[in-house]
Formats: sequence, structure tokens, C-alpha cells
Amino acid sequence: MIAVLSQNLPFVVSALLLLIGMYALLFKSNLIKMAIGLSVMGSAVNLFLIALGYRQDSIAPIFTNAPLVGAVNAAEMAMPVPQALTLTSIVISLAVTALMLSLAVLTFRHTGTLDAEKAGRLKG
Amino acid sequence: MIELVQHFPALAIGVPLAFAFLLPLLKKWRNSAVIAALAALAVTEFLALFILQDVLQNGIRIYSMGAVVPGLATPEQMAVPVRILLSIDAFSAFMGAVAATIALLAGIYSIHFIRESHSKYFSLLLLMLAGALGLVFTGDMFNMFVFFEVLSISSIGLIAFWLHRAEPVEAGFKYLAISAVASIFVLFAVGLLYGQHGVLNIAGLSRSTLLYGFAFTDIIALALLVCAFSMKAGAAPMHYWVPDAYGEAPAAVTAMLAVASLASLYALFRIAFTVFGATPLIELVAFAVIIFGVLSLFLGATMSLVQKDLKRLIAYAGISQTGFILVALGVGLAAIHNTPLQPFGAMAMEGGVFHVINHAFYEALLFLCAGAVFLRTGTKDLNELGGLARRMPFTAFFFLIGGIAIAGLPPSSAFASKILIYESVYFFNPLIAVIALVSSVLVVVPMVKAFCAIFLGPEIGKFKKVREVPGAMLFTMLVLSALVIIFGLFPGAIVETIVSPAVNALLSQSAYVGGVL
Amino acid sequence: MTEEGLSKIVRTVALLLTAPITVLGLYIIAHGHLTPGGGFQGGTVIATAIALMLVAFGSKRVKKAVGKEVLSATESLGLIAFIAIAFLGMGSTFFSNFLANAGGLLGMSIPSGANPGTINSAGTIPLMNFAVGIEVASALSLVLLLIYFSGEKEGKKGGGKK
Amino acid sequence: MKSFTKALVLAVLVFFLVLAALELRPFGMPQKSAMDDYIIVKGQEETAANNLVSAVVFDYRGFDTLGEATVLFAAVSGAYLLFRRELK
Repeated sequence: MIAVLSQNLPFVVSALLLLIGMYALLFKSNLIKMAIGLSVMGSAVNLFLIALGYRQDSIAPIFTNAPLVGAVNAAEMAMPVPQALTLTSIVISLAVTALMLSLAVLTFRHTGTLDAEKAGRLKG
Repeated sequence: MIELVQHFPALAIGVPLAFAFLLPLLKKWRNSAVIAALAALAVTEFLALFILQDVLQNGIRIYSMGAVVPGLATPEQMAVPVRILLSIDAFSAFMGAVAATIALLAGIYSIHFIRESHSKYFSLLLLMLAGALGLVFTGDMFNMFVFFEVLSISSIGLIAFWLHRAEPVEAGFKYLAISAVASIFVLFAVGLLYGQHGVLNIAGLSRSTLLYGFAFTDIIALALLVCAFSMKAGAAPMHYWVPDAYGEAPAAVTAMLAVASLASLYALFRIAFTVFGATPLIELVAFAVIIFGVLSLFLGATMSLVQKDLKRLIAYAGISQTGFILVALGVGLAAIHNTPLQPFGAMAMEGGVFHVINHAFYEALLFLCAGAVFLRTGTKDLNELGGLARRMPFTAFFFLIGGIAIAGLPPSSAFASKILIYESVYFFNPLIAVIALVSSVLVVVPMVKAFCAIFLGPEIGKFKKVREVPGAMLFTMLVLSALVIIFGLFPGAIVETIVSPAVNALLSQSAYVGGVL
Repeated sequence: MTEEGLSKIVRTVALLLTAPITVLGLYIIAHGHLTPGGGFQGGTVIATAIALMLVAFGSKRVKKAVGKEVLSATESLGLIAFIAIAFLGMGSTFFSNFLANAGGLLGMSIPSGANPGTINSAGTIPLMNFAVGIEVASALSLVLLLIYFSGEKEGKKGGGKK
Repeated sequence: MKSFTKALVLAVLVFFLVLAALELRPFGMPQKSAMDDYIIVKGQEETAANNLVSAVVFDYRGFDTLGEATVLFAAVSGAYLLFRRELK
């Protein structure tokens, strides 16, 4: 158990981070805190994706002045695709955060409070 | 020309995107933005219909983004695709055509409905269409996530469009929170699948699972995906955002939100059948989906009874219709590995897939009618409205058709699809069929109530000067009602030409894999 | 203090820093195909210059220097350039890299394996990096401007109904 | 009741996500991915870019990047639409 845990620590940490974000989203009623929670969840997934692509003792997938001898062996480099996916998802979570903060500002403008329970008018 | 036909899948997504980017530059001349947007919507509609016809004739069409030729799925000596593939089979082509049609009608409807900020409004509307088309056409899990995100982010600004009240902003916030959580689940699931199989392509994943079997993480990924997509499709118990978002958005946007939930249902169907069709645990998922479905059926129908706001009432009735689709999907999934049940499973799927489009059409129709009433009277409250039948006869007629359809009465198309669902579900489990039937009957009540409250009764003083809405808006409602009725009059032909190929495309996992790779 | 924004020292230093920040952003964008970086990263760096200006000078003067209309237009232009390059690849397929290894502009081939790299390579990738860089820089500046400006207006009104 | 449901959702998520994280292949020894290996071996030659991540972002998966730029554009357009009254 401990061995597996230490082996997969990055994945476990990202799962736990996801849950911290989820906690903030579920239990906090402040709109800014909810936005922070979502942002934490986004970072957790980014961490998870980037951890998926790491190979032991590998170098970054960039050839400029790389410490390589001769032609490249695929196992010598970290996987490039998860890194590209992470880039994409970072920008997406940035966009979500920006929009969410804008909505929070507008809610404050209308209701004078950032508390979701006090600002809430819709019953759902 | 033959050359260009090959590029249609990419163009169908690229054209609305390019025009969406262009529109903010046309802001200075009010009409040019609207004309450009409508032109883009019309072109996209043409492309989507052409793709549908092409796919029905020639089978799966693939498009490899950035390869030397469009049809090259994998590079030489490679078993899996390296690039992003668009893979369009009958099911996706069909969903794409429905999405493009509703988007075109929503665009036409918006000309008179939206009076400010045209360029940004139409730009976001085009982005929603591009997102929906990208989601249904793509053959890549991560690309699916990206377009899922395009679809949901672009709808936020539109949901909160009417800024003079606080409610639309709140609805937008809720919808954003829900879709952000859903997309994070999707991304996590994509990561889990990638970690296990090293592939992102849907066909590649499907083949990898057929070859190497399933790991535990795949099951968790499946659970996350099912949760995320049914959340976005508005199934109970994660339905609470639906009435808020649907109720507060402008009518044309609500029609587009119906497209968004259609696209989420597409993703649910595609992942459940094409990627995970082979796992024996799929029956567990089937039961979960059936439970979601039954809950939505029941909750939607009962909550719809007590609503006083017209659009919220329609939204709740719509949730119960989503329940129908989920029940059909669940029965179809349960029947995959159960040979005696298989014919019924296929039949349930036919009903379900047919109901997906019917649902999109009549729900859009009802919301457009509600928007027309709102435009002329300025209220959605059933207690305030009344006696509009004489003032707005056409809207009343179209609303009636929509109401008939959502209640599943003949001669609407939903009658045909619901009969297919009842019949097949009855063989699977009579109790579920009975619940479905009862809730379908229950939905009649709020619809009758809404119709009477708005259109019948004595005329109310302040609505004496109400006029019928402009011709363009009536035209969109006319088209949708005509589609609902035509599909209802010739259900056999529609099922045979469009729905059956779509269902067959879904059910045979190997044909999809073979067609793509 | 009659003017909004921070003290003169801060404003001068901010003004001095803007140029190196922008150059760093452009460098990151231009070398996106050789070193870590690219359009998104460089664009973000450029947007931080605007953030710095906002803090130091206040939104009114920044708005006078770079209008929101201008930012919205450059954002659109960046995206149009991006999708246009993708459309140009339609000789073979959407998004095909038609300039790489073709000689001419950005078409130099590079030796396989580790090498110092040349900026005149990688075909459409640097072009797309620039298009995306313009888009991201203006999009982020626009968001900052929008939120900052509305907050500042709020402050003047006395912060809503507390 | 409401917070109990929320806690239950959270607990179920904790359990399954941590389990999934433990079940994954060990960190640093990922599944062999033919797609990644192809890009590492052939990518430099095909795209003439030294930075393979850039090659993936703008060439192999360029369509994703278009979607991602679109998301940013949609978010900013949405914010613009939301603040249109303040800007006048």
C-alpha cells in the first residue's frame, strides 16, 4: 500500500487537489471562493495530465541544444502529447476563471453581496 | 468540386468559426453583422445537410486534420492515428444536421428579437453552433472536450444577455459552474483513458479496449463521463440548472441550449456504445442511466405541473423528455450483451435516437413561441397572461403543435418515437414503461394549463394592442412545426432512411473502428 | 493626489519596465518552435505589461492609450490570421503545415537530433504562434481592462449596497 | 440533509478518484504510446520544429489549439457582452 502510494504520489496528490476544489465549490457560498475552487480543480487536472506524460530519467521533448547523442530514442524524451493537452487545458481554465469572476462582479453589482445564498433568487 | 467535397467536414466547423471571429470587426455597420451571420449559418446548414446525404450514401467519412490527404487516418506503418480525426458516421451526420437547422432558425428568429450588441451576440451564436458541430463530428476524445468547452463557454454570455435583472446573471453563473465541473470530469476521464491506453482517438480507444480488455481505471473514466454528460444533458438529479438557464436566456438562445443538450446526449451515446460497448460492466451503467432516466421522467413531469413561469414550465417538461431518451439509451445498453433482448434494444435505440431529434425540434418550437409571447407582452408569468389567441393566432397554433408533440399525441413525430420506446421498454421491464406512459400523460396537464392560461380566456385590457410577431419569427416557428408534423406523418420513412442507419452505426462497434482506421 | 494611479516613482518604473516585458513576450513568441514557449505564453507575458500599466496609471489613462475597441479588433484579427493560415493549408488538408521543409519562407529543414536550431524553420508554426500571441495578448488585456474598469467605477459609486 | 448529500458526493468522489490514481501505471513508467513515440521520432523531420510540444500544439493537434483560442475568444466576448452597460 505504502509502496504503491509513494509510486503514484503525483496522481494521488492531483486527485486530492481536485477534491479540495470540489469541496470549495460545494460547501462555500462565496462566489469568489467558488471561482477559486474551480481554478484549483483545473490546476489539479493539469497536474494530472502533465504527470501522465513523464518518463523516468527523460528530457524535455525539445531538440534545441538537447543533451542527446546521435539519433533520438523514443524512451529518452518525455511524452509531448500530454504536455500539449495541458497547455490547452490551462488556457481553457483561465478562460473559465475570467468569465466566472466577471459574473461574480456583475452579481455584486446587482445584489450588493457575493454570498450565493443571499444573492440567489432562482430556486432551481 | 470533388476536391472540395472532401473538405466539407472541416469547412462545416471552420466556416462558422471564421465568421464568428469576423463579426466583431463589422460592428460599425449594424446590418452587415446580421447578414454575415445569417449567411454563415445558411452555408453551415447546407454543408451539414450535404454531409448527411453523403454519409448516408457512402458510409463513414473521415477527415484527418493536417495530413497530406483528408482520408489518411494513420501515417505509414502506424496502427493508431497521430493527428486529430473528424469521423462522421450516420449518427453524427444526423445530429450535425439537426444542430445546424435549429441554429439557422435561431439566427433568423434573433433578427427581430435582439435589438442591441448584434456583432457579439451573433458571434457567440455562431460559436455555439461550431462547438456543437465540432462535438458531434470529432473522432478524438480530447477534441471532444475542447468543443464541449467551446459550446458551454460561448453560451454563458448569451444566457446572461438580459442584464437589467440579477436572475440571468445568476443563471449564467450556475450554468458556468456546472459546465466547468462537467468538463473537468471529462478531462480527468480523458486523462485516465490516455494513461491506460495511450490513445486519444475514439476508434483507437475502442479497438484498444476490444484487444486488451478493460482496466479498473477505464470503468472510473466511464462513470465520470456518464456523470458529466448527463449533467450537461439536464438529467435528474443534476437537473437544477436547467429551468434557471432555460428560463432566463433569450428564446433563441434557449433553442440553442436545446442543441447543447442534444450534443451532450450525442456524446453520451457515442461513448457508451462506441468506446465502452464491449465491457461487461456496461449493464451496471445501463441501470444507472435508466435510474437517471426514470427520475427525470418523474421529476420533470411533476415539477412542470406547479410552475407559474412559462419558460420554466417548458424546461421541466423538457427534463421529462430527456428521461425518455435516457431510458431508451439504458435499455439499448442493457441489451448489448443479452442476445434475446437485442431486437428490443435496437428498437429502443431507434425510439431514443428518433426522440432526440424530435425533442430538439419541439422544445425549440415551444421556446420560440414562449419568446414570441414574451416579446409582445413583456411577461412570462402565466397568471398575468390571457386571451392572446385572437391577437396572436399563429403563435397560438404553433404552440398547440409543440404542446401536442411534447405530450406525445398523434399526429406529431414524438408519438412515433414514444411508441417505439414504450413497446421496447415494455419487454425489458413493464414497470418502467408504465412510469414513462404515466409521466407522458402527466406532461399533457401543464401544457393544457399553459395553453389555456396564455391564449384562451377573456382578453386582458393591457394586451388589447398586442400584435402578431414579425414574419421572420413566424417563419422559424412554421418550419419547426412543419418538421414536427412531417416527421409525425411519415415516421416509417424517416426511421428507415435516417434513424436506422444512425442506430446501426452506433450499435456496431467494429464497423466504426473498421471504417475509421 | 489629483490624478488616479500610484506615485510618480512607481509610474516611471512601470513605464521603464513595459518595454523589456514586451520584448521578452515577443522573444518567447518568436522562439516558440525552438525553445519552451509559444504564442500563449508570450501573449500572456505581453498582457502582464498592460496589467502593470493598469495598476500604475489607473484604467482611465490606459483606456485612452489602448481602447477596448482596438483590443477587440486585434483579438479578432489574430484569430482570423490563425484560421486563415489553417484554411491556406487546404491544398492538402485543413491545418496542414504547407510551409515546412518547402524551402523559402520558414521552410528550412533542420538536421535530425540535437541541434542549435534556426528561427527560419517549422513552416506555419511560427506564423500561428504570432497569430495566437496577438490574440491572447489582446484578449487578456481586454478582460483585465473590463474587470478593472468596472471595479473602479464601483469604487466611485461607493461599493454597491453594503 | 443538503450538506449531507454534498458530503456523500464528495466522499464517493474521494474514494474512487484516489483508487483510480493508485490503480494507474506507476508514475514515470507510462504506458507505451505509439502516438507519442511517432511524434518523438518523426516529428522533427515532418514539421521542422525543434520544440516537439509546439509541433504537437500547432501541427499535429492544431485543431485543438483553434478550439482553445476560440474558448478564450468566447470568454472575452461573453465578458464584453456582460459589461456592455458599464462601458457606455
